[in-house]
Amino acid sequence: GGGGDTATQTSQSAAPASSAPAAQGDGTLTLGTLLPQTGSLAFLGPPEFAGVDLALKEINEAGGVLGKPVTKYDTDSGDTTTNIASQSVDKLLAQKADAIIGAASSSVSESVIDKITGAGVVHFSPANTSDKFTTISDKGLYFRTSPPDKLQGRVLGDLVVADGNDTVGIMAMQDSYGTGLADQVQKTVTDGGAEVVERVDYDPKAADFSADVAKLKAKNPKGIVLIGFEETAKVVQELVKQGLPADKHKWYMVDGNTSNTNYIKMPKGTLEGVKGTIPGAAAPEEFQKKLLSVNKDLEDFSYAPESYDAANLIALAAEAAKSDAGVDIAAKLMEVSKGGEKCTSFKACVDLLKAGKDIDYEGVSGPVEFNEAGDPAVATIGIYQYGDDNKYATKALEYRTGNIAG
Amino acid sequence: MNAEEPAESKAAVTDRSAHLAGAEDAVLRCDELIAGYLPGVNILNGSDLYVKQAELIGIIGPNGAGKSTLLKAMFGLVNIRSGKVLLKGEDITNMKAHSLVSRGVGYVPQTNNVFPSLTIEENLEMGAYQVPGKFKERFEFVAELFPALAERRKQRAGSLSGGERQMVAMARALMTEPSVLLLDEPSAGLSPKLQDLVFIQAQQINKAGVTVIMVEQNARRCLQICHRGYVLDQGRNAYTGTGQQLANDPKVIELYLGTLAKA
Amino acid sequence: MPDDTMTASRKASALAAFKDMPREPGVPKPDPILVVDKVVRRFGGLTAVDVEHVEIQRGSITALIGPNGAGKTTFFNQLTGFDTADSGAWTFNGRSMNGVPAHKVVRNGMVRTFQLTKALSRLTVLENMRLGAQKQKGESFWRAMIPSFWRGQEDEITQRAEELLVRFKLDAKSEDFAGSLSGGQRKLLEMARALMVEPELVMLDEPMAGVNPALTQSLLGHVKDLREQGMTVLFVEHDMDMVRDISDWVIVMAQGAVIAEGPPSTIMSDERVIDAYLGAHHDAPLSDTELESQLQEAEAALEAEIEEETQK
Amino acid sequence: MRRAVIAFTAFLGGLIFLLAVPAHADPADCQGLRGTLKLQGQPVNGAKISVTTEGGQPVQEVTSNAQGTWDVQVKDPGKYKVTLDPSSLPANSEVRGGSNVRTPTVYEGNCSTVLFALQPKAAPGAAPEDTGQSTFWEQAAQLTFEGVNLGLIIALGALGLSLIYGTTGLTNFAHGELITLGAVIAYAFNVGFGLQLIPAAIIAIIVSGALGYGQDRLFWGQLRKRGTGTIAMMIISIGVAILLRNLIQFFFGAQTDSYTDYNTQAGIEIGPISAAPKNLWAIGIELAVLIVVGIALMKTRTGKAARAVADNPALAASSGINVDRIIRIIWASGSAIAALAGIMLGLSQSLKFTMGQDILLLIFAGVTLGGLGTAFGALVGSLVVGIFIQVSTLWVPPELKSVGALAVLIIVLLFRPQGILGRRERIG
Amino acid sequence: MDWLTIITTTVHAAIGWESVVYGLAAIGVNIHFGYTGLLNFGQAAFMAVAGYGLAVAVTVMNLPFWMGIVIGLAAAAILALLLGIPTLQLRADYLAIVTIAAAEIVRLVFRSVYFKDIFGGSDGRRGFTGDFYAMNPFPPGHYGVGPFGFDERVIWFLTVGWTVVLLSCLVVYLLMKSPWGRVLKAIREDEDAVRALGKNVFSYKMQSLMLGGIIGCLAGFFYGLYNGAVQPDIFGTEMTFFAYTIVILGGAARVFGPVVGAMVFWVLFVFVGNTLAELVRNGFIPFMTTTQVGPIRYALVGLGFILLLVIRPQGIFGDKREIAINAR
Ligand SMILES: Nc1ncnc2c1ncn2[C@@H]1O[C@H](COP(=O)(O)OP(=O)(O)OP(=O)(O)O)[C@@H](O)[C@H]1O
Ligand SMILES: Nc1ncnc2c1ncn2[C@@H]1O[C@H](COP(=O)(O)OP(=O)(O)OP(=O)(O)O)[C@@H](O)[C@H]1O
Ligand SMILES: [Mg+2]
Ligand SMILES: [Mg+2]
Repeated sequence: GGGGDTATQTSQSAAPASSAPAAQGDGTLTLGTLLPQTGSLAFLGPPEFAGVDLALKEINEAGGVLGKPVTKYDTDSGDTTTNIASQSVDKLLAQKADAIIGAASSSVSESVIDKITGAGVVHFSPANTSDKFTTISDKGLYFRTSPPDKLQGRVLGDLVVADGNDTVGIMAMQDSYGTGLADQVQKTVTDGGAEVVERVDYDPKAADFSADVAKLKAKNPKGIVLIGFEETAKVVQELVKQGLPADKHKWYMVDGNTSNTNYIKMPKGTLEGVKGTIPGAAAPEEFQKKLLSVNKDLEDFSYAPESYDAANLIALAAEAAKSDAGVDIAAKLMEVSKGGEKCTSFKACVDLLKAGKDIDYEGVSGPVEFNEAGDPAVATIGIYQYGDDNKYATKALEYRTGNIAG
Repeated sequence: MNAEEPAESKAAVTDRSAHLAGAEDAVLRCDELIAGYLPGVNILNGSDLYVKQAELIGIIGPNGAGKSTLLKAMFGLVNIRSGKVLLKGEDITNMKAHSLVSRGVGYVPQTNNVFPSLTIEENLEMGAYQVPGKFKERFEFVAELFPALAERRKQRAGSLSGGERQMVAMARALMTEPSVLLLDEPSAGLSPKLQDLVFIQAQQINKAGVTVIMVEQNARRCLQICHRGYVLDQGRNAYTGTGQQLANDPKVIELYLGTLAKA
Repeated sequence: MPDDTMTASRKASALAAFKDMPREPGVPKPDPILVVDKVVRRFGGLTAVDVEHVEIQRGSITALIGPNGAGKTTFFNQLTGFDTADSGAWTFNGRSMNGVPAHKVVRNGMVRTFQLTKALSRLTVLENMRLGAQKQKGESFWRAMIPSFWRGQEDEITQRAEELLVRFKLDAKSEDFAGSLSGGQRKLLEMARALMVEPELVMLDEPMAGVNPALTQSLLGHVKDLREQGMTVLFVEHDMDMVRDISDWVIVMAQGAVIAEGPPSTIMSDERVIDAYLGAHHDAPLSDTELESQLQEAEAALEAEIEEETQK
Repeated sequence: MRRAVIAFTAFLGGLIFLLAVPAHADPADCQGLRGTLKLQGQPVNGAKISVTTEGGQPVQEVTSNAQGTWDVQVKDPGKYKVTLDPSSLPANSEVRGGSNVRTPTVYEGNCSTVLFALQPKAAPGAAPEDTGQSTFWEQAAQLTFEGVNLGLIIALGALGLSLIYGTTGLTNFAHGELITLGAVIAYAFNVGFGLQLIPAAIIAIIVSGALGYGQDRLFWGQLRKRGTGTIAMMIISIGVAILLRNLIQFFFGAQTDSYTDYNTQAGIEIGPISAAPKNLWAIGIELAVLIVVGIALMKTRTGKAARAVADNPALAASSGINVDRIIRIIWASGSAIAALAGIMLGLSQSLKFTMGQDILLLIFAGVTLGGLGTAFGALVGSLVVGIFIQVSTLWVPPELKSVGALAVLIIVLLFRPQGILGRRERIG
Repeated sequence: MDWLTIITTTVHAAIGWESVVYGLAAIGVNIHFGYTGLLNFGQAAFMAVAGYGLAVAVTVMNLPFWMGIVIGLAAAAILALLLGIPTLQLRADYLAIVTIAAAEIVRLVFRSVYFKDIFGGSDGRRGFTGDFYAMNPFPPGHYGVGPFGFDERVIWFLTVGWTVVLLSCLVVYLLMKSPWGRVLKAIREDEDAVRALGKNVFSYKMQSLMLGGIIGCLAGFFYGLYNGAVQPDIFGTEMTFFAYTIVILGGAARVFGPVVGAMVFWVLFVFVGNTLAELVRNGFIPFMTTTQVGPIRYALVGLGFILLLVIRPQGIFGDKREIAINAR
């Protein structure tokens, strides 16, 4: 966010400092999490919390930030139907958080961004994908590691075209994530020469999806792009029921619903051959094992890498700035994310920093290179394929890296 | 008369000793009932009442005296705060209404005395809820009494006229053949012809051995047929005596009966 | 007691008006306030109301009697806009009232009470009464916010309400919630509230059912007063003593239709009315001696039976 | 610099997963356009393709190879124009959709795929190729079936709600959670204890009934005894809903899940409709339950007593009805029916802790539309709601499908304020 | 345990924006339901059209802030008319469902992709509060005592907010003790009786719906102004439910009931949530994980409401007698 003025911090640090809690730069890096424990996105909470927890564990094992262990307060972001996020931010600000990791929902983030950035605190979302945040006024304090819609949409769209689907149906969850991604896929697919014969934006809270799928069925597309979260399981049920199974039509999924847990109860082979795209260059496997050591009940891993990277980046920026004040962290975030010696873990990076080197943190979720707006500028998208056990192979078919802006 | 003559020949302002003496072998007796609806407000302020086997008792009094409350209290529909209700020696204070029904007590409320969304027939069926086997026989009986009801058996009670509802209410109570019957203004809203029927019916039921307690604003008629009467005022028994004594007591006439019916 | 000479004069004029009138259903009145023509209301197969023609004389007390289910209440409902008649027409003060919504009917001066009372439970008795007053300045949204606009009128209304409550023996209850009233008290409130409207024609649906006889008697005096003040009263009642006492004219309904009209004395000896409505005991007022004998008869019969039973 | 980063990361990826990329060239080497031409599965060789910039500057002309593929590398990212020469295609073939021009965008360091779908030329006058698309009436039939399917589930929920509302006057906002609870209990037996779904469902229904009984015995009944008003109870039910929903989330988790049995059944075609066998079974069971309960309410003594209690509890007690007992029976059966609704919903859709909450509004709509407190009204109203939701998607976007149903609710009540099967009360 | 944070956040919630917004929404509901007996479960829709009216006017139509307020008010008034004409003749419980339905329609339309260009889809609209905060007379700084206090932005918001809340209470107070209010209360009890006394019941109900709707609409403005954004999903049924809970907690048909109810509501909410979070964080509840705090907090809050209402069914200011009269 913040347009072009991220780099010039002097003007910003003056304004919010007056109203911000006095305790900026108290020597301890305090992280707040604002992630869903309740509400319709609550299933995204556990992996996100685990990502942050894992990062923190590693950071503190490596000696913490500025010589002190990092403190963390967890709060609930709820969903947009409740005002709980605002409450949570109040609490975090009262507890002198220097940076807040969250929220999962773009809409929730939007509703608290003024409050957070107004207090001179870094607002760092691991999961916001709405393009609004690129231009939002944020005093240069908003950042995100989340999967860039644009690139993923492009990669997915190209994949659909490359597979020779000349008629394509898109089912997208009706929110900024779903429609944003769907728009990009639709554009790429159309440009590539295929026809989007039906695009259904569905309400994820609907009692059932049969009518939505019936709309697709009516057009009988060759390729079906499913964009959404875990409610995709219901859509899959309907697709199979209404005679659009994956062995007759090609299905494509996105990071929100490419899951290894969501579909395993389905009959063998239901998802065989289905392709899904997930941002990030690394195989999820290793990282997932580490996550399970933090939370053994974890079933879903969405946005865990992004959350992990967010926490690491904040810690590194604080270390680089030699300050735990939000504005100082923000000023250094771009710097540690790119241009310099590459490193992939907090420990390695912090050692380089201590050695006086310029670093470039390479995350689990991707290379994470922030642009002026605090958005990742470059990303890698992996393309995965399901086997007949309804799980996707941890080896990607292919990785594509590209500029998000295009 | 079957009932014992009270000691005095004039209607007497109540006196506990008379009550205690009379209540010895009563079927149903209430002792110093205190009851009310709202916290801290007592409507009954220690009323006594007894009724003997096969007696017909009338309760009259001004509006708001607590007559209906007394019946409801006996029937377990208003919480009794102190005092006792005994049925054939058994303590039934605050006992649930449905248990009283199974002990042979019947009750016709003053207001809201039908099930509006049930048909007339279903209303009567509910009257015979605890003795479903007898429904047919009893239905024929009440159908004879109130032919208007039998004709309309499929009509929902909610659409009935005021008087028709009253008939349903009365008929409902007659479905069970109770041994003690509490009637709260059974004649209100009925045509004169049917009022007669109600009073005659009450007497006949009573003659058949049923103990009847009847609250009436048609006070003169009530006192004419009852063995004994109570005049209730402000939650207390103001006067008791035989029906005739009360009907002729000038004080009672002035305060409660009025002279209109005689004019 | 109200002014006797006045009473005499109004009552006399009412009686004079009725004196030579033919005793037949639908007879025209010299000065009708309400004229009803061919009102029909059916519920499914049942014709609840089928009134050919009826007129109500201004300034009189008219009783409407008839067996249960005759259609009296339904008839009231049609006239006051609470139900829509299948067909028919009626005029009040010469103005047609078909399809006029209930509240406008009242504003025209015709008010009714409900047989099954409608107390406004969580308003006090006094507030119930105040509500009845018409043309209150404080009932308009904007003026309501400035108390000085309506304070004076409110005081007047309150005074009038309190006077009525005393008459209806509800003064002790005036600050209690109407929902806590007994059945009879609700009837009284219902009627008193209707009188707060100060209508030209008041239609009372069984106002005295369940009201203590002594109080009924005193209230009848009040009703007669109303007539003296020029109000027209139309009431439904099953209490023949009351009908006989105060009504100038009686209309009899049965099965939805008006079957007879006439002064009370004549009506009560009408064969058909006795047959359909009054029953044997009411062919004439019971005298004291008759009462005695009836009572004794009943008692004798009773004793005999009881003896029989005890002997068994 | 950015380019270098991309190259590097891609290189890393490529290093590790060298073997995983069979089809395409290393993406790092690719910046341009490519495609594969196929006609009925066979590659088309020798088709001419010319690429120009957006402005019309020619870039390159290529011909497809034996695999049907072609590939054009460009220097600058940006929009390009790709034209396929139709005359170079095999005879009797054409580009689908007619246009032989594409305008794709090339992004830095990436190749974009361009598709020309080919098809045999249709003989003039011949019937158009069957694309497997369905007609309006086929869609309408399918949607009506889905409407019945959904409507009956709503009806089960509505019946339970209506029973409890009818007898106690309680507008139970926690009814959605009773539905979820039933589904989740069945899940616990099915997934947790490994029971087959049918016995698990039966146990869940019984357990739910018992819980409903207990709920009234220990909670609602006590409130009634204290004379708590229906409005206060309604608000309390909102509290109960919040409590239950979050407890369910605590134990069940926030994810979407499904039963192990009958999961993702393939549909069978019945005329224009495709339906999973489980749907047909569900419809049968639901109809049976609805009709049996409806008739029981109309005809049995307990059913009539329940309606009597609904009308006037004090009078019901005076008639010898044990009001508390009737209410508990109703709570037990209402909860059991809610559980059945939940299981059916979980079976046809999936389980989630918000499933009941999400369908509650439709249930309310169904109950209201039919006429409050009537069992058959709940059935009729719910069917109308269900069918309307689904069929309305023929005209309105699916995201707004509930809008149609809710609008119908409002419109129907405009003309029948007492609901479809409701009855008006008399005045006076 | 960080008691200081728990206490400051709790106090802030009690006097903060939550109480302003929910208090206003509840005042509206109190007029509808508490005084008139209209079970309007569509209060969220009034807030939504107001918030969106302002937001769309400013961001899409580029109108000045005050025009946005006017448009928001007009939208609420029109909604009241549209909602009222078909529904006000319905029985109370039917009205409840129909108004929920109407509110859901409004929300779904605001949310839809179809109208995204106007209403912004599920993300809603933001960026319309500039003029409001530009009017802020408070110089930048911290206002408050010790740990309790707000920055200039919030204190400006709260000054305006509480002024409006108190003005609304004053209006309600004046109206409800007037004969006008008496008619409303009478309608709540039995509309036929009121009709029989010559009052135009429909007109009064409509006035009540309008008044309550407009006060609810103020709540919508304040929600948007504080958060700087309006989103469709915040205006869901939950919002209305909470407003009702607040009314009942405070005591229906009491002037200050909704305000105090809102404060109690948020105190309970924040206190329970933050205490629980702190307990878990400090390891006092070892079996619970961070992610489980959220649901348990809600569960406890639900339990809290239940207990409050079980213990005091008439609410904080309510009259026990009224409840007794009302009982079935
Ligand atoms: N539900 C109630 N709540 C509160 N008070 C009540 C209630 N019902 C009756 N009361 C009060 O109790 C008193 C006695 O009422 P009750 O109904 O017993 O009178 P009653 O003697 O039957 O009069 P009536 O002849 O008019 O029927 C009245 O003053 C009334 O105000
Ligand atoms: N809504 C309705 N549906 C069906 N029948 C009705 C309806 N309303 C009234 N009736 C029938 O119409 C007839 C007339 O009823 P109405 O209430 O007018 O009688 P009434 O003369 O007032 O009797 P009462 O003296 O008992 O009050 C009755 O038989 C009643 O059952
Ligand atoms: Mg009584
Ligand atoms: Mg009548």
